[in-house]
Amino acid sequence: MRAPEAMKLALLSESPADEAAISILVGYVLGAPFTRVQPTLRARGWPSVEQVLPAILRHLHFNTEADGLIVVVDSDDSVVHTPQHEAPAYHHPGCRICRLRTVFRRTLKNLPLNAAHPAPATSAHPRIRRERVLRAVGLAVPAMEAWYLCGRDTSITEAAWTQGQAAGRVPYTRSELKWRVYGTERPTLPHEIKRAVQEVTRHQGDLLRLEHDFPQGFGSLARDLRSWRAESGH
Amino acid sequence: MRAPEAMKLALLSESPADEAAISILVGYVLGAPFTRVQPTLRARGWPSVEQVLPAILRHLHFNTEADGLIVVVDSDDSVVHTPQHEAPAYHHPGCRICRLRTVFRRTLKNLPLNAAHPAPATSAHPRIRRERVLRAVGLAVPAMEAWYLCGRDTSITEAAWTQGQAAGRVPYTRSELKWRVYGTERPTLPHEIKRAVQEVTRHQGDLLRLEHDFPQGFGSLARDLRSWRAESGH
Amino acid sequence: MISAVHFKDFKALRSTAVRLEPFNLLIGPSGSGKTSLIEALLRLRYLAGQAPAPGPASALAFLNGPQIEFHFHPPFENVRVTLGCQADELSCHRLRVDHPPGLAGARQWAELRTQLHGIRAYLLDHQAMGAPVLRSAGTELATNASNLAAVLAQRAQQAPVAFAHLVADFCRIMPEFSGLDFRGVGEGHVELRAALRDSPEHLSCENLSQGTLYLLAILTLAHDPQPPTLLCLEEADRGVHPRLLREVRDALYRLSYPVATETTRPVVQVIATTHSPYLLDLFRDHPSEIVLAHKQGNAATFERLSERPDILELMRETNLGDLWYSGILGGIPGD
Amino acid sequence: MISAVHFKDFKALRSTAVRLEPFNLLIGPSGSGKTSLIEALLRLRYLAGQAPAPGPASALAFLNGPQIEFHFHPPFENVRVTLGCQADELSCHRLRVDHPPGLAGARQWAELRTQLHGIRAYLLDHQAMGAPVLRSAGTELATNASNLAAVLAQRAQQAPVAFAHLVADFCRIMPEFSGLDFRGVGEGHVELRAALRDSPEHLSCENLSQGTLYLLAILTLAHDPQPPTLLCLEEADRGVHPRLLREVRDALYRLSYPVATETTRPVVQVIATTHSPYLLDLFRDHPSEIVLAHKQGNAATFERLSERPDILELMRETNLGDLWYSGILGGIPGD
Repeated sequence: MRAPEAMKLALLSESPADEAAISILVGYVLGAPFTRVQPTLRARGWPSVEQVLPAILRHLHFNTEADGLIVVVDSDDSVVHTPQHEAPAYHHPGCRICRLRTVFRRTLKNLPLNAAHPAPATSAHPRIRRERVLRAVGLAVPAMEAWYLCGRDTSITEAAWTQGQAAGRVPYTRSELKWRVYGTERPTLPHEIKRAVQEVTRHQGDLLRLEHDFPQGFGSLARDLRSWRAESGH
Repeated sequence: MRAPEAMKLALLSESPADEAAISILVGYVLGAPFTRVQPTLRARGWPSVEQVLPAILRHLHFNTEADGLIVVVDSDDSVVHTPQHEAPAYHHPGCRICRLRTVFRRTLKNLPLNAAHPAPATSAHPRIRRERVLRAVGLAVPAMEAWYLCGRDTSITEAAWTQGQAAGRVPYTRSELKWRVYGTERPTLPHEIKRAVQEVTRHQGDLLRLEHDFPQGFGSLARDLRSWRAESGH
Repeated sequence: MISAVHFKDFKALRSTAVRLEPFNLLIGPSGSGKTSLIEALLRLRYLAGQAPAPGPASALAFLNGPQIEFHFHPPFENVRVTLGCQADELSCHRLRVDHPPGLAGARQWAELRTQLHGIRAYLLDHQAMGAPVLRSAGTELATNASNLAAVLAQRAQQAPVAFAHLVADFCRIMPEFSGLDFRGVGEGHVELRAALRDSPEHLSCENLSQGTLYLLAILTLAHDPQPPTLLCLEEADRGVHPRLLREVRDALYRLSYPVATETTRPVVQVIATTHSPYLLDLFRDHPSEIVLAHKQGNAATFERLSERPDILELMRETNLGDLWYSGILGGIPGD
Repeated sequence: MISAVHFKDFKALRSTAVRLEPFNLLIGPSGSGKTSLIEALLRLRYLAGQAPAPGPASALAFLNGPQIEFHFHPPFENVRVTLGCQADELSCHRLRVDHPPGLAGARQWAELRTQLHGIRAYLLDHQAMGAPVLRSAGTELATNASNLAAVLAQRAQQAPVAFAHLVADFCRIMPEFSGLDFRGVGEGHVELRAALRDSPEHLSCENLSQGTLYLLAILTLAHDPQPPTLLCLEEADRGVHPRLLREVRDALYRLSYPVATETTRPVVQVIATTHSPYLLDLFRDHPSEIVLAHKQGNAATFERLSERPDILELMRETNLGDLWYSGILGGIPGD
C-alpha cells in the first residue's frame, strides 16, 4: 500500500512572515507534511483579504489541485469571534472569522462540485481529487505577535484582549507586542521571519497552550484543519 | 424671512464623469440648488466603494457640514435590487444597494448624534445643523450609460436587464452601451463628461421616464433624496 | 502594425510569444522580459533601417543562437522578419526577411521598412526636461524627453492647431495653469514656461513639478501631429498622482484608438509598462490589453490576460490591481 | 537632526511648517511643495557650507522676501537657521544663523554645520546606472546613482563587511542572483555584474532589469557604512514591483532606525516622496511618519497624518492608500 500523497495547500496572508509562521503551525496541527500550491498568495491588508478571497477560491478550485485554503488575519480592533458566533446561521458583521467563513460559504456554493471519481489528469485540467477547496480560517488576536509570545507571557491571551476591549482599555497595543517580539516596532522582513519561526517552533508537538490561550482565533484554525484529516482520510 | 440655506452635499462615485451626471440629476430631484462639499470623493471601483464608505461617513459626520452623502455605483453583473429587498431587516448579499445601505446603517449607528440645537460654530468644529449625514444610494443598471440612453432607446431598462440576467443572456453589454453613448469603448474623460451632461440634461423637469425605466436603481436614489426634503424642511 | 513577436533564447525569453494589440500594458516582476521586448523592437527598427532590402531568395543560412521573429498585421501579413545572432554575441545583428516573391513582395517590404523606421521608445526623465534646450533640437521628442521645450516651441509654430489642443488638455488636467509659452535664453536656447491661472506669474520649466513635466511629456506624445508608428513607454505611471492615471490612459488611448478622440490621425501601436496596480485597474473593461510577464527561475514567458478563460469571473468583486497583487494572475516576483 | 522647517512665501509654500521625524514619507499632488522641501534642504546644505560662521551678533538686517526657517533637535535646539532672499530672486542665497552666545554657541554651530554638510538628495535613474563608470568615481553615490558600480567596487574593498551585508540582502530579495562582482573595462572603468544562481552566467549591469537596479541603489544607500546625516529620496517606489515595496520601506527604515537592524550606525533622517498607495499602506502602524502636502489653488501646506485626531478610526476598515485616494485625507489634485 502506497503512503497517502501529501496534501496540497494554499495559504493567504498579509506578509511572508505571517506565512512562514502559519505554515509551521499548520504542519503541527495536521501532523503530516504538505506541499504548498504556487504562487504565493498575498493580500494588501485586511480589507483586501475579504475582497480577493472569492477570486482566489475560484482560482484554486478550477485551476489548481489545492486541497484546501488557509486564511489567517489579524483582528486589529475588530470584534473577536466567540462561541456564540458558532450558532447555526449566526453571522457577526464585525467579526472577521464570521465574515471570512461567509465568503467561503457563498463562493463555494456557487462553484460546481467536482465529480467524486475524477477524470484522469491532463495538462489543462489537473487531476483534482477533492470536491471543494477545504476551508481553514484563523484570527490572530490582536496580531500574530500575540501567538508568538504565547508560553512566554501568560498575560497575553484572547481573554485578556477581549476583556480589555469590553472595558474600553486594551491590555497591550500592537506596537507593544511588536517591541516584545522584535525589539523594535520596525523589524525588517528577515528579522520578522526569523523571530516568527523561532517562536512558533516552540509549540512543536504541543499546541495545547496556544489553543488554550487563543481558543477562538487559533482554535478555529486548528479545528478546521483537524476536520480535513477526517475528510481527506490522511 | 431668510431663504433656507442651500444643502451641503457630498458625492461618492467612481469617476468625474459619473459625478457630473449624478450631480445634475440630484439637482433635478431636489428641485433646489445645493453646494458640494470639498474635496471630491472618489473610489477605485465598486469593491473600494464599500471599503472606504465607513471612513467617508465618519469624516463627513465629524469634520464637515455635509447634510447628506450620495453614492451611486454601477451594478455590473451583480444582483439588481428589487422591491422584495425592501422588506424590513432584509439584506441581499449580492445586491449593491442592500450592501451600501447596510454600511450606512452600521456606520451611522455607531456615531454619536449631534445635538438638535448645535453649538455655535468654531473653526475647529463647524456648525453642524444635522443629526446624521443623510443617505442617498443609487445603482446604475448595469452602468451609468444605461441612464444616459433612457428616452432614446426604450429597450434599455432595468426590467430588460434583469430578465436577461434571469434567462442567462443579457440584452446588451457594457461595451455596447459605451459605443452607443460615446461612439467608442475608450472615451476620453472630457468626452465622457460632455456626453453624460448632454444626456442627463434631457431629463430636466421630467424625471418620470428615468424613474419608470429604472425604478430600483434610479428610483431608490430619487426616493432617498425626496425624503431629505421632508427631513430638512427644504 | 506588429501582430506578434516570437522569442527563442533571447535573454530570459527562452521560448515564448506575445500577440500585440493596438494598445498593450505590460506588467510583471523585474527581469521578466518587459524591457527585452522593447529592446527587440528597437533592434528591429535599427536593423530594418540598415539592411538593403533582400529578395525572398536571399535568405541567408540562419544562425543557431537567439532568434526573434516578428509577424505583422495586414497588409503585411505575409512578411516575416527574424532577428538572430550567435549564442555568444551580445545583441542581435542579423536580419532575415521573408516576403512574397516578385515586385509586389519587394514593394511590401519597402513599405513595411518605412513603418518600422517609425518605432520609438520613451523613458521620461523630468530632470532632463527641466533645463533650457537648443531651439534647433526640436524635431522629435528625445527618448527621455530632454528636448521637450524645443519640440513644443517648434510645434507651436508649425502645427498651431495640434499645439492648441495640447495646451487645452494640459490646462484642463492642471487647472492651476492657463497656458504655455516660450522664452529665448542665451545662444539659441529656448525655455518652456507655464502661466499660472490666478496670477501674472509664469513658472519656468525647471520650477514645474515633476508630475507636471511627466504629464506634459505624455501629452506631447499624445498630441503629436506626426506620431511614431509604434510607441513604447516604460513606467507609464512615473511621477503621476494616482487620481491622474486616467489621464495617462486616455492620452495613450488617443494614440492607439484615434477615433476615440474624433480626429483623423494614424493608429499608433502602443506598448506601455507599469508597476502601478491603480493604472492596471483602469483596463478592467479591456483585459485583452494587459500582458502579464511571468518569471520562473531565469526564464520568462508572456501571457495575455484575456487568454485566461476565467478572467471575467475573477474580476467580479475585485479590482484588477489587487487581483494581480494577490498572485493568482502571476506576474509577481518569485519567493 | 532637523526638527522642523517653516516656510514663508517660498514658491507654493506661502505659510506652512512641517515637523520632521526620523523617517518621513511625503505624499501629495504635483506642485504641492514636496520637491520644494527637498530643494530647501539642499540649499541649506550649500549655504551653510559657504558661509563663514557668523557670531550671534552678526544677524544681518534680513530681507523681506521668501524665508525658510530651520529648527533642530538637541543638542542644536537653540540654533535657528534662516534662508532668505529678495522677492525677485530666483533662489535663496542669504543665510542667517542664530545661536547661543559665546564659545559654546559658536562650537554648536560649527558642529551643526558639519552635520548639515551631510545632507543628500537622490532621484535614481536606472539608465544612468547601467553604464560602466570610472573606477575613481566611487567615493559617494551620485544623485542619480550613475556611479553605482564604482561605489560598490570601492565598498567591496574598503568595507567588505558592509558590502557582504548588502550582497546578502540583494540575493535574498532577488533570489535569482547569487552574488555581485566587478569587471575592469577600458581605461580605468569598472562594470558591475550580477551572478545568476542557477547558471554559470553573469549579467552585466546594462542587462540588469530596471527594478533590479533601483533596488540595488536603495540597498547601496541603506548599507552605506558612512551614510549621509539626512537623506532625501524622491519617488521611492520608482521601478519597484508592488510586492517588493516592503523591502524599500525596510531599507529606508534601516537608515532612520538603525537599532531595527541590530547594527551600530548613526541615525539618518530620511525624507522620501511617493505616489504609490501600496507603499503608503505599509505605514499604517506609523501615521506620524506620513506628511500630506495639500494644495489649494497655487498655495500649498503640509500636514502630518497623525495630526488628524480621527486617523486611527478612519483606517479601521480601509487601506491607507485607498483612504488617500478617496480624498478625505487631502493630498489630491484639485478639480
